[in-house]
Amino acid sequence: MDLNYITGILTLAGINLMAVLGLSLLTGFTGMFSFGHAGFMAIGGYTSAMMTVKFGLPFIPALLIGGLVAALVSSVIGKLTLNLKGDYFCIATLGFGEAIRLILDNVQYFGGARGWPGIPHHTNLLNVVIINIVAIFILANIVRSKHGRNMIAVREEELASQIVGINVFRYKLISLMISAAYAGIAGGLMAHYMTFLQPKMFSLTKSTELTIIVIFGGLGSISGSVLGALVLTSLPEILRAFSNWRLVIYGLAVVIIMITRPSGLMGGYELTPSSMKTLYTRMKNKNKGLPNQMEGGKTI
Amino acid sequence: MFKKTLALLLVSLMIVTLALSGCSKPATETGSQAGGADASAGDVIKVGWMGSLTGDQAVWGQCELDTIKMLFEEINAKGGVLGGKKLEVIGYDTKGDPQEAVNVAKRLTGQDKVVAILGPNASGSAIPIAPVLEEAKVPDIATVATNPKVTVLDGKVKPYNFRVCFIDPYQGAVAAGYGYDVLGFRKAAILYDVADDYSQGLTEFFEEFFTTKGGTIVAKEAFKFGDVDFRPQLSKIKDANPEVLFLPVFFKEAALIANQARELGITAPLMGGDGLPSEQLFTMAKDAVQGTYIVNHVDYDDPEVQDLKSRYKNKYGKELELNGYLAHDAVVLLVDAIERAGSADSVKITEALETADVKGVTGRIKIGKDTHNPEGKEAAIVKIEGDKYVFQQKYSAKLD
Amino acid sequence: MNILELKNLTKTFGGLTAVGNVDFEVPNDGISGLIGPNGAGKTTIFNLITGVYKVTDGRIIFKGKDITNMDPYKIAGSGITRTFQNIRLFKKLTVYENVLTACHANANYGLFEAVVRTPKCRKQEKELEEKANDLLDIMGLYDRRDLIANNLPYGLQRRLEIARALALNPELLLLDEPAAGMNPDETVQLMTLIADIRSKFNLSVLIIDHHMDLIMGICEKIMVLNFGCKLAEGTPQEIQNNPKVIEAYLGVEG
Amino acid sequence: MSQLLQQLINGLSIGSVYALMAVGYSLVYSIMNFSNFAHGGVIMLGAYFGYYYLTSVGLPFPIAFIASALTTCVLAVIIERGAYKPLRERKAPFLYFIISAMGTSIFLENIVIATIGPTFRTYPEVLSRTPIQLGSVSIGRLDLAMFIISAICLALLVFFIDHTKMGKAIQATAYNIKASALMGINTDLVIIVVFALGGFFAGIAGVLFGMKYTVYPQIGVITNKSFIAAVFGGLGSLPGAVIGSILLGVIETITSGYLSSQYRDLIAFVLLIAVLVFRPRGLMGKVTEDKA
Repeated sequence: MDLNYITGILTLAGINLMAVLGLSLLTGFTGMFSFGHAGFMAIGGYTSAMMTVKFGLPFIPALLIGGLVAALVSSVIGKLTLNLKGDYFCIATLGFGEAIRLILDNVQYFGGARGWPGIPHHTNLLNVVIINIVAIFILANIVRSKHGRNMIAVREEELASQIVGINVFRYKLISLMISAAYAGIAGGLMAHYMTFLQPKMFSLTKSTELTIIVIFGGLGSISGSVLGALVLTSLPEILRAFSNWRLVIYGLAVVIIMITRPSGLMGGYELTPSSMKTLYTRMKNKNKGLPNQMEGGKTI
Repeated sequence: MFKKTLALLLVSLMIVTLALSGCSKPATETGSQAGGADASAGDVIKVGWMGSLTGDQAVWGQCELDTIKMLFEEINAKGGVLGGKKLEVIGYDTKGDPQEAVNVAKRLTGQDKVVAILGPNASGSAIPIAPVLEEAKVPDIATVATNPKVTVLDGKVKPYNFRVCFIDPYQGAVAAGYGYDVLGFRKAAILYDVADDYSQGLTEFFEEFFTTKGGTIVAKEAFKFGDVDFRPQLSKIKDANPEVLFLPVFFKEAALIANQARELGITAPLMGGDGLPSEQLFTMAKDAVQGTYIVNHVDYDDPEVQDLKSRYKNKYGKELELNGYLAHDAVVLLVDAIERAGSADSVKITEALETADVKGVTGRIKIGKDTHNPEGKEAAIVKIEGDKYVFQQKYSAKLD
Repeated sequence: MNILELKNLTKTFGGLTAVGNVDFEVPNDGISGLIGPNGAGKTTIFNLITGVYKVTDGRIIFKGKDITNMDPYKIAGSGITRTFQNIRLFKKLTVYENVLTACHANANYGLFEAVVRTPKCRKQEKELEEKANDLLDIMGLYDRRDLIANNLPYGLQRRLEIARALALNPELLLLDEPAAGMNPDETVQLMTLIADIRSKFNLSVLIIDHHMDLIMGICEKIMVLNFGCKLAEGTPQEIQNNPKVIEAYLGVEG
Repeated sequence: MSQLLQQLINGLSIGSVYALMAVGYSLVYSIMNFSNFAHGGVIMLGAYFGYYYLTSVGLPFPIAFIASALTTCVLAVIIERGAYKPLRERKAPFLYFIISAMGTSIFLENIVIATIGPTFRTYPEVLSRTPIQLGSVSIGRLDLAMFIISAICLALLVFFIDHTKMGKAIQATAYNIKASALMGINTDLVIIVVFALGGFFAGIAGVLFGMKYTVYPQIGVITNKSFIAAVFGGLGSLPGAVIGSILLGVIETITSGYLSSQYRDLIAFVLLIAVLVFRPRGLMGKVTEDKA
């Protein structure tokens, strides 16, 4: 197996993971479904590319600015649409994603639909891994704080959350903004990996793919998202040989997962050394009766 | 926490690496082998191909791949290249997606170790693979990627990108020049796809050249990829009363637009670029596209292309699509470079490509050193009459 | 001194008046009851007090402050919590997580402090955990803290909902049919529990229930609703002897 | 003036295509409270079935038309049994239904690409393409036919729902599925019927779409538009779906005709958001206050 090829796939998996982590907070922990995250990736990508190409900023600050701008845009969208229920919010995000793409198609400053070549190559496996580790660290700390618990409460039961004094709207907004910032950074990483941006890259399919990864990994599990991103980004590569059939398999796999193991790969559990130890002892003392919960685990 | 996540990442990394290496074998087997199946590994020169096998342009992608397969079989049957080495093509689908294209390029150069890549047929895929090619030092010959930025960026030529087709500004200039000077059109309308790179490029250059010549664009309307109904835009265009309707789009949209334009009573002739010629255009809108002028890469009636056309039709039972001709020329260019380089080394092939000057079915291909484009290539103007693309004349335009 | 005052409270759905011109005071530190036949508008009043429904007309005064049409989470934050007739727990979380989540208002560290886990954040998290455990202990749920809430027996789910409400340190607790589905033994237990809670947490309680022995047994003040309007108000003694109540309500249901 | 009239006709014609598709989304939503994204895939297959019944099988047009609608009818029910019923039995949250629907939609689109191939198919000419001229305004024969067929189908649907026992059961189930089950309504059967109806409409929409434009695996891009129309009108409401579709068609047309064809979708989207901000349940969606 060629190292360059593997590095390439893993880098791409890492870029996807960054976006998936954000979406995991929104969908997995706060229970909101977005069809527009490719739009936030696009905002982050174009902003950070603008920072490095037109303003000569270093890579990392450019990435952060990309994430910040994506978060700001998401807060505007969120303020308008977060009060909408389920499918209505979905459709608003779907429309948003398409709208962003349409604007970028028309803006000749960024090359319009023809794309923007010549962005410097900064993204590599090392910095993607480091950024992801930081991102996971931040996410894990949020999730196990009171803020994270409030988001989970919102996912579980909105009315009850209100009644225990949780500002549902505020937590939805925070969750959306963080996830948009993550997507924005992922977009920046993408821009500086491909060295080329084209609005086509941020289609509805991309948003759908991100959501499917979150579901596949398991709602409410960070390690699930990590595994999901790694497996599902490399799976099409492994299946490349089957070219036409791989998306057929992909679609079928999604349905089968939903009907047989809807909790995804990780089923809300977190894969940590201590949870693995628990699993190990559980397997050792099979007769002792199963504990209901692994450490740090959340069940959907 | 830090340790935990690190451990987690390592575990996942291991899983993926295992999965990838475990599956690496079947992948190479599926590379479509053209002839020479019994040739031992040392005697095979692997050539990559990439392009869309899914989506709207799949017809063209499939045709390119089939043409290359056919030509390689023929070459191998005649004794191969470099005195006996067989050619083998490994083709992958890019789905027209830039990200996929980068993956495919990495796979072809890294995993499959090809000496050169043919295709892709979309500029959006050809542009982002440049860094991959440079890293692997493998040349690419694009078939119909017409965006100038495929080979030249910020005034600098990309060392490993070549192509056999002319570029958007040239195509736009030819269309504008022929329409204004030869056909005498003064008022043109444009209907283009705002979400498509090819369409935007052609629109820009057509508009530029047509207005510099003194013509007016009376209506410039857009639609978005995926649209099938163009009557709102066409109703507006009808009101502007143009003498010609320029369609820098692909054949599916062109066919739908033509049908709807005629339904609304627009009688102005249509004009388009190399996105139009396809057999599908006739099945979808034969009556509506009569009299359409097309800036093409090739004259289908040219005696020199008849042989290729019939060989393809005999083998696959289908008509050869436009991309097939360009794929053919890309193969000619590559084989010439391999022979002149005297080796299957990708760097030497690249050097040979820089000085290439061959005769293809679409005209003389003399690669310019500073542009990596075929220089001075003439366009063929064809007009649709009945179910034929009737050759009008060769036409070349000057770019300033 | 009254902790809660409803003034001329009205709620209409379309043309239908669910609650009409109701005036009622809930005394401080007391247990009050709200009774009436099905559809009399009892739960609607709870929904109005907690901000779930928007008030059509009238005012709600809590501790002397107007809380009419405030957002539910703000009302909860100001000291009113409730339970639901059809139990609304965070079903798929554990018993412990249910209560721990509700304790959130006792900590005030920000999002950024959570990200870097400042000492303040760690300390407050520890306090929250202690508080949650204490509450579970008081409510007799400690040994089931790791069960998924949805898997608890019905009666315990009601207890958990009360525990979750108490996590907010409320001054007024609204209980919507806490004894629904309970047998007489359990009802008696619940009565003592409610009384205990009242004294231990020093709060006022307002109960909706159909179990007359429960209402009459622990309430100091009762309001009777019928067709969205106040029919009567008074001590259990007065209510039991009120001829209108007997006719409209007790008389029918026995 | 004549342009405005022509644009309104264009808008109505586009809107009636959306309407036929949107009805399927709304029907399923009214009962199951989730957006059945597989509906787009079913429409696409309907178009293909119609094409093959007409060309390969050689059925006369009306029979091919009904046959493909019946085929998609069965297909929609199979999808329900395969992809949703297991979820329903487990009382999975709506998110899972949506994902399952998306998976199905990806599956359907790509199985067509893998087997039939991505090339377009063109329907044989059933109706003449020469339009009817009314002064300077032209109306396509096919558009007129589509409008009439859509209107008849929708009228039949309304009749079915208002005047048959099954229709009443559907209404009751839409109102409250749990209570309906308690009242002795076979909700499982109701769900099958709803999917069958949705499938039937998908087939009709698919064939009409294929006749008017062309058949290809990515028809789903257009069905997304009809989904937006359904949301616009209020999910779960049949009149809402129709009105939303017509409105979206007209708005799109007027926008491209008089404002900007480049930014048409953006303007349509902003309008959609505006509607949702002021009427969170769409124009005619069912209004329910969360019952505590």
